Amino acid sequence: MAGISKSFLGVGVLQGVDLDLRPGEVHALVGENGAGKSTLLKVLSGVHAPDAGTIAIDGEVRTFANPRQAHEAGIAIIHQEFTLLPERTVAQNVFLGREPVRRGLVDTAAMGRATAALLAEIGETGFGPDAVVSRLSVAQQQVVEIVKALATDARIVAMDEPTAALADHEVGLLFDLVRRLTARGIAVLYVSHRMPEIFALADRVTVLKDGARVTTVPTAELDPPTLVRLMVGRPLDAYYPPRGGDFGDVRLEVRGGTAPALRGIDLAVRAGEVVGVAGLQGSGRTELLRAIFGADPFTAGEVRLDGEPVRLTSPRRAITAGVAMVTEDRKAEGLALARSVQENALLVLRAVFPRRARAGAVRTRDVLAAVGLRSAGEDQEVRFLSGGNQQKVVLAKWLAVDPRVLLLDEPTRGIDVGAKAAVHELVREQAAAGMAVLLVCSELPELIGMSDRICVLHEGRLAGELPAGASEEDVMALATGGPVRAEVPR
Amino acid sequence: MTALVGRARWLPRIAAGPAAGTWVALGLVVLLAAAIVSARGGDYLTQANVLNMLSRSSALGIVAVGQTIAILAGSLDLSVAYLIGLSSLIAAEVMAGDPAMIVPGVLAVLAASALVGLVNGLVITKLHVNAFIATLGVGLVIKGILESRYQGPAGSVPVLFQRLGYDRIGPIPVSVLLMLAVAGAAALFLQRTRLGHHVYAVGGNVEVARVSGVPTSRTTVLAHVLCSLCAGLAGLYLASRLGAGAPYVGTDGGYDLESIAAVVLGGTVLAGGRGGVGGTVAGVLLLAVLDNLFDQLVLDAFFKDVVRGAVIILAVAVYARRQLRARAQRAVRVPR
Amino acid sequence: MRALLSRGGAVAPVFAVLLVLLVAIAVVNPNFIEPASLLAYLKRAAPLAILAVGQYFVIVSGEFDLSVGSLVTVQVVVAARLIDGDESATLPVIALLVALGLLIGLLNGLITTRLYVPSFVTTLGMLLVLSGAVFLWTGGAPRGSLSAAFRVPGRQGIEIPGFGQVPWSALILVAVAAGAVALMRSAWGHTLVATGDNDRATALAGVPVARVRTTAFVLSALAATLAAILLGGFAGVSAQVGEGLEFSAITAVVLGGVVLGGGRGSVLAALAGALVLEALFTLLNLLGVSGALESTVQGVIIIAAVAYAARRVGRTRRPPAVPDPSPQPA
Amino acid sequence: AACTSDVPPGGAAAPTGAPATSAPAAGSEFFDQAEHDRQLALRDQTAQGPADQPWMQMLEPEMRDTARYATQGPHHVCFSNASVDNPWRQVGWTTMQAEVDLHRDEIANFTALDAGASDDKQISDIQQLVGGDCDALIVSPNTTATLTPAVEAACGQVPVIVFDRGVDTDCPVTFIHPVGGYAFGATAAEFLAGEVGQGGKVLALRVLPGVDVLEHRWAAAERIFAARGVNVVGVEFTENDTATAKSIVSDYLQREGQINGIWMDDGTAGVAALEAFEDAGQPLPAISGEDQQQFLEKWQAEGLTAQAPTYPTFQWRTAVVAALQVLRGEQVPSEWILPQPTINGENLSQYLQPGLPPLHYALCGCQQMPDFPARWGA
Ligand SMILES: Nc1ncnc2c1ncn2[C@@H]1O[C@H](COP(=O)(O)OP(=O)(O)OP(=O)(O)O)[C@@H](O)[C@H]1O
Ligand SMILES: Nc1ncnc2c1ncn2[C@@H]1O[C@H](COP(=O)(O)OP(=O)(O)OP(=O)(O)O)[C@@H](O)[C@H]1O
Ligand SMILES: O[C@@H]1[C@H](O)[C@H](O)CO[C@H]1O
Ligand SMILES: [Mg+2]
Ligand SMILES: [Mg+2]
Repeated sequence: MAGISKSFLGVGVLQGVDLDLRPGEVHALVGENGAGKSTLLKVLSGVHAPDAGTIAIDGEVRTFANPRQAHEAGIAIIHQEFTLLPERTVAQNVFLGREPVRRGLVDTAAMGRATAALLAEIGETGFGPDAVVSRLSVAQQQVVEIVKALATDARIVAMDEPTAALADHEVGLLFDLVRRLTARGIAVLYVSHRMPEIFALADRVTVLKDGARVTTVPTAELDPPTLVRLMVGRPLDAYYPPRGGDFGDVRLEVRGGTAPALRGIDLAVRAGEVVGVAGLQGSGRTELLRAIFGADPFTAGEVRLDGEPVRLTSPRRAITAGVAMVTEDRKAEGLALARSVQENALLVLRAVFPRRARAGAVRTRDVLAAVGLRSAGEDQEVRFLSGGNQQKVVLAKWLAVDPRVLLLDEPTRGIDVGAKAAVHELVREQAAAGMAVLLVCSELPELIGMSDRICVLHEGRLAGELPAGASEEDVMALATGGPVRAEVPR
Repeated sequence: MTALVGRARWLPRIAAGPAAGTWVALGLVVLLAAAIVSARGGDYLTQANVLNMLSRSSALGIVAVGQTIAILAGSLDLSVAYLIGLSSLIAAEVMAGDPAMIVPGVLAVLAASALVGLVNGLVITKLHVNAFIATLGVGLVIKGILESRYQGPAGSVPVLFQRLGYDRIGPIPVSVLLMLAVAGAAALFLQRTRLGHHVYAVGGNVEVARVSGVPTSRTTVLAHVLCSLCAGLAGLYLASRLGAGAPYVGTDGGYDLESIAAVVLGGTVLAGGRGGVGGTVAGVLLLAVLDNLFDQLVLDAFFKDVVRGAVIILAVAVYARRQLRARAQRAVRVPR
Repeated sequence: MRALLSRGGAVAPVFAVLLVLLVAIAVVNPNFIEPASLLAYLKRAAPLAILAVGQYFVIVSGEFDLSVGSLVTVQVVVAARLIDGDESATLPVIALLVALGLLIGLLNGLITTRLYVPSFVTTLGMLLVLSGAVFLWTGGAPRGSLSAAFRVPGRQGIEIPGFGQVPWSALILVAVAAGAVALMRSAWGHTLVATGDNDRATALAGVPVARVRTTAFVLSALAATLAAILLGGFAGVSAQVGEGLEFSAITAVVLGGVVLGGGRGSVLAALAGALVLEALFTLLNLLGVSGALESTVQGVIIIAAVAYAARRVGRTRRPPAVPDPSPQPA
Repeated sequence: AACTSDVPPGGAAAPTGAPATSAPAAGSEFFDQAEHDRQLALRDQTAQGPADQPWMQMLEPEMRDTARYATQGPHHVCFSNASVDNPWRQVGWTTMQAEVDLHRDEIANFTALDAGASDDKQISDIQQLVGGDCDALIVSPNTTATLTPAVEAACGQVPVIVFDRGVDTDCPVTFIHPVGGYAFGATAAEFLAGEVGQGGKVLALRVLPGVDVLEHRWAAAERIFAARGVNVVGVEFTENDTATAKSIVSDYLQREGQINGIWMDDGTAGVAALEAFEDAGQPLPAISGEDQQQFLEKWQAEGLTAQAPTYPTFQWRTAVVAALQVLRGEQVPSEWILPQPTINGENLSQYLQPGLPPLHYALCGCQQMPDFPARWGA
């Protein structure tokens, strides 16, 4: 790709980006939220037509009028946003747009066989080609997404934050797969905000900043601090903000919390405390947060706020009682995409505390500034923001209400390193001001770094608790139902 | 043996599909109707009555199959009723009583209806007009043409062509076979052709379909062309039935909203991407059985509307409930 | 005013279309720009405009209301039968109509939000039920007659010295417009639009989306009740008063640039859409476009106007023809 | 499998050559000079039969023998109705049911199917009824041309009685109808031409195009207005919507300044049209309406210059009477032409009976029936 430029409604997003992919290499593409990574991938895959610049494959200049032509040229992409049809089967999704035809009819048998083979190759045994996608978990859907990209005989595979929704062991499988692809001479363009992944996988790294290429360097010549500096433009503290010390009384308490996927959860969070919730994919972390928040209320058990028993049977009640929740799926559950940044940020206030909306507007602005929102202004529709920036709007929306209890489900999913640090600061600040925070985060180092204590879930039960500074091994041991090595009395 | 196993694997899926509910409902209503009618001393499941019900469903059935395709593609077609009237007139005027003109007449109708479908599809995809408004607008355009050109029935179809509307093969009316053939072809198209798969994809999520390499605009246009062709066929059938073309035959039959109602009764989701022709046929039959029951009971015409409205709402509420339950079960699935 | 009409700097295209049509009418018939003519035009447009405002609430929340036309008929027919020429019955019957409107709106809303029936189906069913029920009750044709008092708002006006007669309809329309704008600027209005955009996210933000949507249906039914009072007042009892009004109202709203599927568009633009439709009818009439071809011209213009409005809105997302409030237990 | 055909003998709609309605020669399609002249002449004929029972009267009858249809009672009488989608049909339908109730000794069963204005459904309805055990079939066709084949098919199996809109075949035992649309339209037009004079402005309000009985009304009126030099300022369709009618009239008043006469092919929107004059502060015009209650009341209250030709709903009684006569083997006219009285200033009070619903039709011939007026909605 040479000299790629792209602008939306007169706003430049990509400015003359050059990028070359070599057969068999993993090429990482990094940059802050809104730097233009996804846009570049979309240009490569024919979703957007570039305003200027050319794409050449094996020296031959190609133009793609639509995604189909890019497919045919051997380019496959795993998009940042899901591209699956929930009501269709895995096989139908995997072959969407490229259904094999025999004697004029779709060869469903061949489709099933090929899908099964691909699933086997990636090591997925949880579901088969005939499973309906809507019945799969988010992680399983991500696997389908990957298989869908692989089903083409692609020579270039672009992956836009493919691990954002994957659990560790699945990340491992994905890595194996990437390596197998490159061994076959396929070039992989890999977008991620996770530093360890980049250093584990990539041969070279291209850094984008404000739509322009900063540099392309072999990974071997880089170390994490340098890469961060290239992306953010300044060095970043590699450490998590200091933990709180003096916690107040118990703010949030769950006793015997039971829900369809949860069994007798007992849990307490004090004012000022950040409690991490660890567990494998599907262990019930999201379920727990949603239950406390009243989105899918507990069917049995008790929730207390500041010692008072409360019945949080709907999000509205929970919010009124001072509970806020950042949901894990920002598109489906976090944002009104056609509404402006401001509308979204003020939504909770307007819905539940209309009198505080005016004051809240000021606070929202502070939060958005702190996390470094990049937008064309408060009036910009949220759907035009980059994924990471959308996540920031969701955070602002909830912090604007000044909750007593803050439930965070994957709050830093998809946001860049700089913004992550800002979010960590914010969370700490809120805690210090007396908020009780319950944090779910699939990135263990982050979870451990941020938590004052870690509760580990296993198959819907509380497997144990770990103190601050527990090791990843300790957490994993509990999470996988292994022997308890260090249980801390509560 | 393997065939058996293979078939057995399909059974639960069919039973769980949205169409199953409609067929079950249909069965129940037929039993209920038979019980009511025989309690009043009548005879319900006579061959004549069953055939009457079936042949009454033909026109609506054909239109509704086309409507199913449009709705599955995430669209809908409010212009079918006017197109049916237009088609009946084109058929009757081109044929003008001459058996030699049957083929040209049929071709003219198919060409005209394909054109209408093309216009619907292009207005939606190229002018970005919502399907509701686009097809309402195209319907108005046809309405104006009908009203300015015709003041009543016109043209005439030859006796040979009327056999489409009146003949029976064995006991089964040709029109019923025509409807079943159209439904079968549509089902094959939707389930076993690439274009059919693309119809589901576009209806499920246009953006996803697009980035997956589906030619979305072409698919939407095609869905509309097929829908209009079905309306054209219904117009042909009605012309053969009436012996002439009639401008109001489509609107008087209420084929626009009624076909949508049948599709929805058949469990196809209005927003697109989920459902199928099998349910629609059951939906059409359900409406016909109800109609027939009302007639047998000599119910007030206004009371029929009340019951129809209530049945439609109720049926869809039941589907929604089933879907909800399915989702709840999904969430309850405790990890092993 | 500009701020009222515009969003993001650009005046919604529907106002430009309206202006062009009004100018065209004035060119064909210079009398049109006299206050009396303009007021007469407003008077005629008022019922549809009010229906469009009601329909706007429903559409922007992501739903449809196909039952308003038959509800208008029901209200007029019920009023005639109950009043039966008795002046003293006027107010009690109007109160009853309001209650009936409330009930129908509530039913539409509850069936849609609690039983998860897509509103297209709910209100299509309601349309059948209403039109069947009212004639079942009256035995097929309207009975009774409206009182003179009942007909005042739709038929008469208030004398303003030095200006002439201002129709009540026009005043009521202005009041409805002001009320709707105020409502849309309130917190409720913001949550209504957010609900149409993403009901799951909105529910998780603490918005009782089922209640918000139900309220929208109730407002639509109340608008239909008001429209019925004006239409019945204007022309008396008829079994046809409401015929096709649901499609006109939806068309008006879409002409105003409001997106079917919810989440976008302003209430004033929806109202302007109704004024455009009425101006279009007036112009076609003035030009003497023959009764028959009128539909054709109407169809073409509606498509053109909506296409023009769609040009401005984002092209990437084609909303489904029918929004799907897919079962989402919040 | 054996292939059977239910195609009516000779085929549908166009048994031989093109039916009268098939070739749309613009404008004149619905005009039949001979029929027109016949109807205009019939207006002056005196009907045979009891003067106090106009539904039993007949004009220029050619009696036909029905002995071969005579059967032992009590009978099963069937009725295929086009629809009850307007007040005229509603009043007629009520009257018909009341007539049936008068003959409960002879009619054991009365089965009626409503086609909801759909030709296709009515064809099936007729097939279904004929397939049952009806002794006689009454048909009120939805559309003349398109119902012809079904009626023809039925004729072969049961005696068929057709009324109101008619069919393009002679096979029914009798076809019952008032004098007709030409007479209706002509009477109204002659009255208006006389009132407004040469050059007077008349606005014609029609319901909708394409219904032959309505087309005939306008076809006759158009000729008279042309011959008498009346200035027809507009011909508009109201679809019987009073609001549309009122708006149209208001527009014309604004455009024309004044209008001297209103001609209507159906009086339903008459009062709304008059209100447009009132609201515009204009004197009420000469108007031709119909025998609808609200119009007659307005006429009496305002002392209108008006006339109401009628298309009597009492023909719905006649259909039942005829069916029974046929089943008894009594003679009936092959074409039963009913009188078609005109209401004018002199006889208005004789037809207007207070207390009935606004959309009631005065010429229901039902005043002496049991449960009158309650059964008709009073
Ligand atoms: N369709 C669009 N219309 C307008 N602006 C857009 C559109 N798509 C992207 N943008 C803008 O382009 C910029 C780059 O977005 P892009 O999604 O490429 O960022 P990114 O680098 O992938 O960020 P992230 O790490 O958050 O995913 C952002 O400022 C975004 O607001
Ligand atoms: N949206 C959903 N659709 C279907 N099932 C779900 C959904 N969300 C949760 N579940 C089910 O509920 C159980 C608990 O899942 P939950 O999402 O709470 O786990 P988690 O630990 O948060 O995992 P994840 O990292 O995937 O969010 C699982 O069995 C899962 O299958
Ligand atoms: O059938 C009837 C009559 O023909 C009458 O002219 C009134 O309206 C129609 O419905
Ligand atoms: Mg991105
Ligand atoms: Mg989770």
